[in-house]
Amino acid sequence: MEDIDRITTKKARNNEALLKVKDISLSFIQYTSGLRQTELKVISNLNLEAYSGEILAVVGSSGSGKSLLAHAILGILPSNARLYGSMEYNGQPLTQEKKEEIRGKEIALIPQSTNYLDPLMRISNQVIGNVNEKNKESIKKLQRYVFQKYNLKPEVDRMFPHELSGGMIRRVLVSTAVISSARLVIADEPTPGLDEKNLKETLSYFKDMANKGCAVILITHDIDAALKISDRIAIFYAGTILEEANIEDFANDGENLRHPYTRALWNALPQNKFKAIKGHQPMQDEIIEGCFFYERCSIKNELCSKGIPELKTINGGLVRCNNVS
Amino acid sequence: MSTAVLTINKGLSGGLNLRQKTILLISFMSLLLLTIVICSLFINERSLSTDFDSKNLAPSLKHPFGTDWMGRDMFIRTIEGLGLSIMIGAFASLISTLISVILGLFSSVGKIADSFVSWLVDLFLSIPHLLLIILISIGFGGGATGVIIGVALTHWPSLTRVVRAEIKQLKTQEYVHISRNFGKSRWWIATKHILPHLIPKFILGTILMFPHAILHEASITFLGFGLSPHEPAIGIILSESMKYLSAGYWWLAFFPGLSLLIVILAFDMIGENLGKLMNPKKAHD
Amino acid sequence: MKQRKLGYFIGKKILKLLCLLIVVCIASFWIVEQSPIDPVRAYIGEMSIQPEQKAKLEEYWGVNTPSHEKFMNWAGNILKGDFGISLIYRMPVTDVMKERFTASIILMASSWLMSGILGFILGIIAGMKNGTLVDKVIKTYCYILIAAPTFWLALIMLLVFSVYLGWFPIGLGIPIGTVADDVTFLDRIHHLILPTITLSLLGVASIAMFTREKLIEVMSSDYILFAKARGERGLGLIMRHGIRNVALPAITLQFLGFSELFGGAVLVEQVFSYPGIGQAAVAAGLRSDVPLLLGIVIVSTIFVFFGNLVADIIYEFIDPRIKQQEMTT
Amino acid sequence: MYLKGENISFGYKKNNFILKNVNICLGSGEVLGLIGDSGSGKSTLCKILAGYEKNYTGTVSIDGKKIPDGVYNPVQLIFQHPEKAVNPKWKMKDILNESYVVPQKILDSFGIKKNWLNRWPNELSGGELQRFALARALSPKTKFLIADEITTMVDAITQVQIWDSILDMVDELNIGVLVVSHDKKLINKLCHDIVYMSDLINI
Repeated sequence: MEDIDRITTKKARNNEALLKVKDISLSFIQYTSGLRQTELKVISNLNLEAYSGEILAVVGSSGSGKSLLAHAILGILPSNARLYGSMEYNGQPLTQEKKEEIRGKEIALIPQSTNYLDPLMRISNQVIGNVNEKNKESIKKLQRYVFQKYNLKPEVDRMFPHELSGGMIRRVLVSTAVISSARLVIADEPTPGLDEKNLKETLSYFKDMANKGCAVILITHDIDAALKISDRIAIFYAGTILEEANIEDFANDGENLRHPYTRALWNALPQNKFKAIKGHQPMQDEIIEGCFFYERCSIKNELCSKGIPELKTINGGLVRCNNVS
Repeated sequence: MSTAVLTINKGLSGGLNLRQKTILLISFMSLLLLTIVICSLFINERSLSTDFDSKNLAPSLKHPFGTDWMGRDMFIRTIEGLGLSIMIGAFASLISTLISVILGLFSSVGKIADSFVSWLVDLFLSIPHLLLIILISIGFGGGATGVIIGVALTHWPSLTRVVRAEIKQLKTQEYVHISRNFGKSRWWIATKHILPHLIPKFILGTILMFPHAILHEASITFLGFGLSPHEPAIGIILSESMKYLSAGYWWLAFFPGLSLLIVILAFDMIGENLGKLMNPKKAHD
Repeated sequence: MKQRKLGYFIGKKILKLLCLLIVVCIASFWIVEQSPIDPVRAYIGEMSIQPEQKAKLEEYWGVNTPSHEKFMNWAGNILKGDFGISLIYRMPVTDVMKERFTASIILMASSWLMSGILGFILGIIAGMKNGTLVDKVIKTYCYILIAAPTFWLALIMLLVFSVYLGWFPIGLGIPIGTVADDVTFLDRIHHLILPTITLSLLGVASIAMFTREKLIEVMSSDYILFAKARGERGLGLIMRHGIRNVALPAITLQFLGFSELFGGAVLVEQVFSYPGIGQAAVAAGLRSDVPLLLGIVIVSTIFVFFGNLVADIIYEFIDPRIKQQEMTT
Repeated sequence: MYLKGENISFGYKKNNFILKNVNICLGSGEVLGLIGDSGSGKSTLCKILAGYEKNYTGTVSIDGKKIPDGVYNPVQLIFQHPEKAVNPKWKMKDILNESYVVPQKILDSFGIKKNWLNRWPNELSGGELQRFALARALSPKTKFLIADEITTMVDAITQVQIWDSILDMVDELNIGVLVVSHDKKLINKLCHDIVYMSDLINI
């Protein structure tokens, strides 16, 4: 596996997690045709921990509800969403009120596309955000400085979002997080549509943030990109996280991976065996009693069809499986 | 693995859910309109007879809407007027829908046809609507026919515009291109791929056209065009009432107008709620 | 660069207007020509008249000339700025229209402005408080107003404020019995208030509903989500991102409403006996004053076109997003 | 059989070409990889080869013959976003059988389950819809398949499943496949030959 400066980033983790997501579930009340009301479960029993100075990648297929995890942490879910479970930030319970108080200051989101910029507002005004007149000058200077660093020319300040190229948009979005000086950065699919050069560059921004002591959550469907820069990878499957593995566990054939799904995913990559297992991810409206991977699992037993497996810590990583030790 | 959709049933404690409320509202409103039309058909000459002993009476139990200067019961006159308005509205909406179906489909034939339709829509929208109806009804010799034709011939442009835009958008869809690549004919694509998207638009468009047509018919009649003073149209009742305003006979204007408002509101409600049933994404508030 | 583009754009639009006017002239002339209206009958009215006078009049109105010749004469005169003589007012159509249109413009402009501002504010409030009691009240008000027949609302206003309360005169743009020159400015205002309010009330509904829906749509957009994620909230969020994105479409809609505005003015003027262009149009229609009716059709077409033109300019030149679409197509 | 694109040029504006004098050739039974970054014009080239885009210069031909309009096109294109390639008002079974009655063998090969057939498109995931899009395009009349980033939006396991099925079917039907992607590793695994978009463009 090609490796970039992994050694420099590996730090001893003696501190507490900055963000703890404990057993959250998320569902939507929605109307289908003819106004039948249904509840759709998108996330269930999901656990997650993010540490300062580390990049945690959440990897899962597109459209599986990963973005909603980010929105749940920030407290910006739509009104028809129901969120269960609890979160902790810096040792304190992270309630909706707390989220509203600290988002933009302590927690920053890096969204995925141009749609997340106000189409009628000039770039610098958006990046600076809603600040009072007193601080405006200094933040303006900071913004210019960050833009300079990301190679965004002064004329970009006065442009509208649609006048920027995809790569420039990406840099603008990243710079919003840098300016906010947040301690927790959540990047939602920051890589699709980027060519190799831009991809490397974008990934290096996240590396920088982590090196400065931020906790970075990188939500992506690109396991390749995740492997390049993250410290840990959480595998998102059917609305939950089946395993949180350290990057080293992916070495060789992935023998050290804990969950059979993670191993199957690893084996399916084109650079590895390019071998698939049978079956499909369960659909969102399917009700599953046991382990979400039960149908496709090769090491299942009777217990697995009854109730969701307990979360276990094995070999420095987390896993939801009855049959590993 | 069991496949199921969780249907939330709030049960008795939560009252009716939105779907039930919507359907109930639509049924109630439709029933109301239907009753008015049927009643208006059964009102005969006798019940509208003049009775000079009881002229200009304020509303009472016997005459809920009062009586006019000829002693006619305003409630019965109003019902009959409303029935007439709804029927004219129905006729005008159907004609206008028909025109927009034809023009919409015609616009999909080719570029020249499309620019012709778009030009025609622009032309009809360039003259103030009320003035256009006046002009057309004069062209057809005025009278009831003139007004009905005027109203029927002028309500298609907005629906045509919607349909044309929808067809245009549908034609750029990947699944339509794919169908073409499968060697399917234009006709096949039009009926199987495009039409299913258009039908709800037409149904909704027709219902939402009703209130406009009715209001325009009433307005034109009020201004003195069209229906003769003997017809019990709402517009005529109201324009007559103007003469008696300073005399303080407020009920002559108030109740008939309010009834017309309720009818219009009923159509708007039906249209809106039907829209919700067809497009549930908008049903969240 | 931008100015040249704007000039080019307006030039193109004026050309379009000319084409439109030609078609409108031909079409409306043809429609009127179709109808069994007798201009001589209309001119004479109830008067008795000598046969030779009648023949003279018939010649003047061209009863026996073929249609196309009549049209060429009429159109030729219009090009010279002569719209003919109004049958009912017995003076040049241009003079009638000038006087009437001025009166109407004052009425329409003031109510257009009032309804625009009030509607926008109500729409923003309803959208902000989406789902609350305030929203429901505003929504109900709008639904009822959209369904209310214009002339009925005018009648009710007249009943309440003029007949019962006696605050405003019952009819006429100027007090009865005074010569136009004697009318004071205050008198005019006095007669303008009630029609203006009535017309504004009606205009409020559509703009308020539109603003409300648009604001709700904007507030559920991704960029609002991101602004929230960055700590913006409450009124500040709506001021910074909401109103910015709602204002342009709302203004555009208000300009696109000139046709409705004109229709409303016709009805309101009729009820309040306000001597504007709408009332003249009704009189011309009822009494078959063809030259005046055709003149008003042409003028109102230009009026509606102007509204659309402003809307187009906003859309093409002020909204910065449009340039992007040009680039990608 | 050979699908040939010769001297293909395309641009939205004059003198601003997205493609200029591109030549490409794909033979029956061949699996050819085309690598290019987003915005490099590869999607446009795909659309031209499959007859979706008509405003280009140059020729597209099969064994020297132009591809006729209005009949089944032997060149079928599969898109990146399958949810746009299905009519949302149709049930899955109607979508599946639009061009021909898909035999059970193909359904099995793509792992299309029976109970999916009675669903609406919005009730299936992208990976599942993509299987339908592929199954319905593999009629006996199809000679060439153009796959434009078709597995970019699915997870790695589904990606392998889909490609395994395609390669099986292609072998059996002797179809030529153009695999278009930005993912070099994937193309290396799948293709006999590889061309780079940057080498084709010639601007």
